[in-house]
Amino acid sequence: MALERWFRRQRPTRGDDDATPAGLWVKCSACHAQLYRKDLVAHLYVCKECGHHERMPVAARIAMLADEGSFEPWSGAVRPVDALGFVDVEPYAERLAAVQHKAGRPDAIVTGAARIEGERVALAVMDFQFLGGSMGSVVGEEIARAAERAGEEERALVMVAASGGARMQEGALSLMQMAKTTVALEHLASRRLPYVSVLTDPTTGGVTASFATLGDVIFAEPDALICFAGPRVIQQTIKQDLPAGFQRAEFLLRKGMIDDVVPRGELKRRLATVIGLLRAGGAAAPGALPAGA
Amino acid sequence: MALERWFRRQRPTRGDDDATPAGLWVKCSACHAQLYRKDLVAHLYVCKECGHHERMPVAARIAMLADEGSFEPWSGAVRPVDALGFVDVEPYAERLAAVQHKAGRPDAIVTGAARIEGERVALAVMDFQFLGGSMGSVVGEEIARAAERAGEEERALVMVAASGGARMQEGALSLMQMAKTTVALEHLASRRLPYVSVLTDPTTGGVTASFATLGDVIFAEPDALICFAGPRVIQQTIKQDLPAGFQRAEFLLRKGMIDDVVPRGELKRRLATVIGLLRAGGAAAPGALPAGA
Amino acid sequence: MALPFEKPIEDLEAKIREMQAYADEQQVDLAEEISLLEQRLERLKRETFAHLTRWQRVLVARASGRPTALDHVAAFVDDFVELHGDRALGDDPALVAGLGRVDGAGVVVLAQQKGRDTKENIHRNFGMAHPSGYRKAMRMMEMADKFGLAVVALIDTPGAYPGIAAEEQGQAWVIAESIRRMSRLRVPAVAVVVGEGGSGGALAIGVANRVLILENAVYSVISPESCAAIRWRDAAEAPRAAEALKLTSADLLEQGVVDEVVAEPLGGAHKDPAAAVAATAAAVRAALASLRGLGEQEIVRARAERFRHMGRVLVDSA
Amino acid sequence: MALPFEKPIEDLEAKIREMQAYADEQQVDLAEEISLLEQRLERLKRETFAHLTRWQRVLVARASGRPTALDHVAAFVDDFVELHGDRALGDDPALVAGLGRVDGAGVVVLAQQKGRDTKENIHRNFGMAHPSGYRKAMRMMEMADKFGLAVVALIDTPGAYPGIAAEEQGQAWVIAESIRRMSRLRVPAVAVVVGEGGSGGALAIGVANRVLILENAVYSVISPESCAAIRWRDAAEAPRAAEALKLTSADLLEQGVVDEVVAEPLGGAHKDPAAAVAATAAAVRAALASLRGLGEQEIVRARAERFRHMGRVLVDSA
Ligand SMILES: [Zn+2]
Ligand SMILES: [Zn+2]
Repeated sequence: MALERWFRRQRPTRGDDDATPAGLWVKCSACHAQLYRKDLVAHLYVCKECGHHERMPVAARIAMLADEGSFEPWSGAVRPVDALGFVDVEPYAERLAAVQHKAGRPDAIVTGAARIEGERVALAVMDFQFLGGSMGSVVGEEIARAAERAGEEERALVMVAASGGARMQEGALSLMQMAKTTVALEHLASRRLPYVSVLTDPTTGGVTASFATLGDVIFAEPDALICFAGPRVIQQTIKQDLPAGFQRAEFLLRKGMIDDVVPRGELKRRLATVIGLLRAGGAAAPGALPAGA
Repeated sequence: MALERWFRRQRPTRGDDDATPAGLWVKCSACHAQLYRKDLVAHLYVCKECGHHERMPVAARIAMLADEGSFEPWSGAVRPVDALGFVDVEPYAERLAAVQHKAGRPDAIVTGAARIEGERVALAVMDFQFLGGSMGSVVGEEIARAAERAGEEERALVMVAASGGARMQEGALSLMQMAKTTVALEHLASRRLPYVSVLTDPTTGGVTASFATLGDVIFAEPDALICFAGPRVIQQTIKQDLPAGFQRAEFLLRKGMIDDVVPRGELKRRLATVIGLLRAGGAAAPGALPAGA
Repeated sequence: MALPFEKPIEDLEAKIREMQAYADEQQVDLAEEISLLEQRLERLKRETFAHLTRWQRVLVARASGRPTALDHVAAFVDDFVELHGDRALGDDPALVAGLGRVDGAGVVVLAQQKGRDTKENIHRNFGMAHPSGYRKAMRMMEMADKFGLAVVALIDTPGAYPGIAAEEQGQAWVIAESIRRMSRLRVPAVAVVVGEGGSGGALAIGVANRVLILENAVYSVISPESCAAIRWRDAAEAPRAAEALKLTSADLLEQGVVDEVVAEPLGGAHKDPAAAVAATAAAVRAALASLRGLGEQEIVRARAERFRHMGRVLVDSA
Repeated sequence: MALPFEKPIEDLEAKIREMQAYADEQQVDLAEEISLLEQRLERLKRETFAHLTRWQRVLVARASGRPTALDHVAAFVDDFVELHGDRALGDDPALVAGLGRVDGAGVVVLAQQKGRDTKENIHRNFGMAHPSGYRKAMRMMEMADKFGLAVVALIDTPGAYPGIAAEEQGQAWVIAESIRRMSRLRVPAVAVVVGEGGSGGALAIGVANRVLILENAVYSVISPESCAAIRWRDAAEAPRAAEALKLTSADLLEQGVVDEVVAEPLGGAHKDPAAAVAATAAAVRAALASLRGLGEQEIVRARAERFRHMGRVLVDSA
């Protein structure tokens, strides 16, 4: 199957081994400590010295969340089109081809079936290294398909978001993915299936302003940048310095926007717990939810 | 009928003529201008000099809002009980009797059927001069009955609120009126009938924190004090001066809490317009609203 | 630390301890004397607590060492996960919300939390919620409704906070909305007044199918102090105001405001927190069990009926 | 005041006015010459506007004198009553909400309002809404749903405001929620892009059953200036970015993002606001009429379908 092919191609082309700079040692991007690369990978890309959460490759994320051997890819059959013939300093089509080749997948998301501590879920993980995790038609379509299939298969949906926002090379069609993903999530809501969103560094723009913040429960990773408008845009608009910690996960927790900041090491456990709890209801005779409820 | 008797008794005992200090001239409580009393009454108790909205007797309020001859009282048959045997410096029972005699009604509210520029409504007007418009079991019961009857008769509900809050002489039972009135309002919501609340000076405490702020549309009169905790309580708690205009209608408009500040002279027109608009829907096949919608 | 009327009890307890220590130290057998004293202590406690004035109950309801809402939660909720934030204004530590499991079934927990010490009390704003607390509660009610989770609300607050920001952010509005939101829940809701049930700030999460109250908890439209300040123009008249307000568990049961009183260990919950939270746990479990199996419409209807009939009035026949 | 490409048109218009004035003054008959010039003017306008570049359309969409959202509202809504406030954070003048009547039927109106002059522009924050604007919109959607009122949304915004308070109050959250809330409306919704449709801030009130756009309006995922700054690292490349983004009414119709283009008077809406608002009014009325009589479920389903199929992808066969 084509989608499996796409997924399998990913490992040889770019797995954990290509995601961090080559060499035995890497530098923590926060405290600049020299870290033994294998240690960093083993520690889920969290710096042992300062606890900083480095960005994490998709395969490692899936491995960290899915019970061993439980992940079955769904995504991969949907491929992007240069619908606008978009050209800036380089044609979008060419840029896409290069990134696809490097990433070993057609676009910036991987979805599939998985178990998380036994809980049956659909898992969607965005790839920030693929054109900044930007959302074009394919990202929107894969999320919509995952939500629909999760609904059919009575699975909860877990979304690991990481994105620079909408993919401007697809113009207004990329904007429309905000609505497309949102309406597709109704397949979960109407069946009372939990949707848990995990915001990782960075989650911005049209992704934050659509499916990523519509989780029944929203967790964020420590220090993750989460925003609608990026800090640089705001600074240019208001010509002022931004407050310390602005738009970071801990800041948003104080502002009431997320349910909790969850360190990576605790994430799997926490996801399993809340999904288990949200599925342990049945307090009242369920009945289909009416439209609008 | 007993309820009509109660209502009719009101005029001779205390109508417009007793509501303002005796004599031909009165002083505006805001600008202290000397006003010819008949003028003030003719101008809906609004000071011609400064526009200040004086508190207004119930009968005058009904006369001002209801189309001529359209008001038919509903309230009056429900009378208060001193369920707790409440005694402070004077027994509640005795205080009640005195106030009832003076007011010519059993408690701090009048309800009835009316037309407002032709719109069929249930009209409820609170009487601040009756124990500070406090809400005990009777106020709660009359509002609940009015909401239920409005539902049955397919009328919109217009509430003119004025209250010092819950009636502490009825203890926790007065507190429960907040929930009682709220559940009774569902008779309107489930039939898609509009509920418009008008907050007048003052509307505070448990009344503000229940039916008064649950209007589909909320209007307030200029400069009306509208709050949960009174300014004195807050000042004692925080030991600071309060900002100018704090808890006044215009302040709450800026804070997004009310739909508009409406001068008394425009109120009738505005009520008729919004009720007419809210009843001109039928855009989609209606169908009963589900519980919780 | 001891409440005024607890002095004789504490004295007697001290005497028993002293005698026990003397017996141990001197290796003499005072078992009979001690046993007699312990019987006397039991009698004294029983009599004292049987005849507490309403004001004394208020003091017990506020006593330091009394189990807080979260202490009760810990006793009957498994897998508790706190969820934060109202998605609008902030996250209010005075009203804790989360998911958990009771007897295997998922529930939404709402808990008005006072502090166990000064530091926590300041953090929790003495259990007085801001609008964001009630907004968080409403968000959780939505979640409960969506996923068919019963709601358990633990009430312990002097009242909603009376402050500038609270008023600016619509304290009255959120309380009204919370009452309405809770009244619309299609899932069973159980509320327990575990300490102070202070006015609208308590009722905002109290519109439940079953409302329980601990034996020495109180639930009132106004604090005795404020009532006294208004009606007697002297806050020191709080004891008289407490009498007039009829705010004890027995009063409220008689008024039909609560459905059930949860007995506290003799001497009050603060004297034996473990026994107190165990009693609450059993009562909540039983209340939830009694609501199991009802349909959504029946749950909404029964709750509405419960509150629709609150109050006492005389009705003239037409 | 004139846009750069309007110069030849304005020159010709001036020449005609001059000739007319001369004719009047000198009492000579220049009717034939003037008529010829007017024909030439008509041709010039037609050719100019037929061949506007995408960037030039952007300039027309933003032109001063172009009818604002409220100018359109005044043209097709009777008995308009503005309602204020979001019941949480404040009242946002950049997003006007209210009730009104179209062809006798009650509607909810949502209008992103830019200023007609500098003073109003500052008051309206140049049409850039804060979270309270979107919360107000959602409150009005609730009202529309409850009372069976169709929703008419007029879109004209550079985007949701990018500021500190806006981010603190969850700009992304309210846009997402507004998209969801609108997608759940059980009543018909019509959206019209009347000027600038700027990104998520526009889409938040754009999840309609019918999406219309004025001929010279634009609708884009990002402003040409920002796109240029990112992709060319030079905001001055905005004209090239506009070309690449394919953001004109014709482009969007082709992409399936909008359902219908409302023709503007020749020379652009700013040259004949009365004709422009009349055309919009007719189009909105027709769109509302086309949705009348549909059931609630059908309305929700059709709107969801509309957006579910947005985008272009290739799908490998399995
Ligand atoms: Zn480090
Ligand atoms: Zn005056």
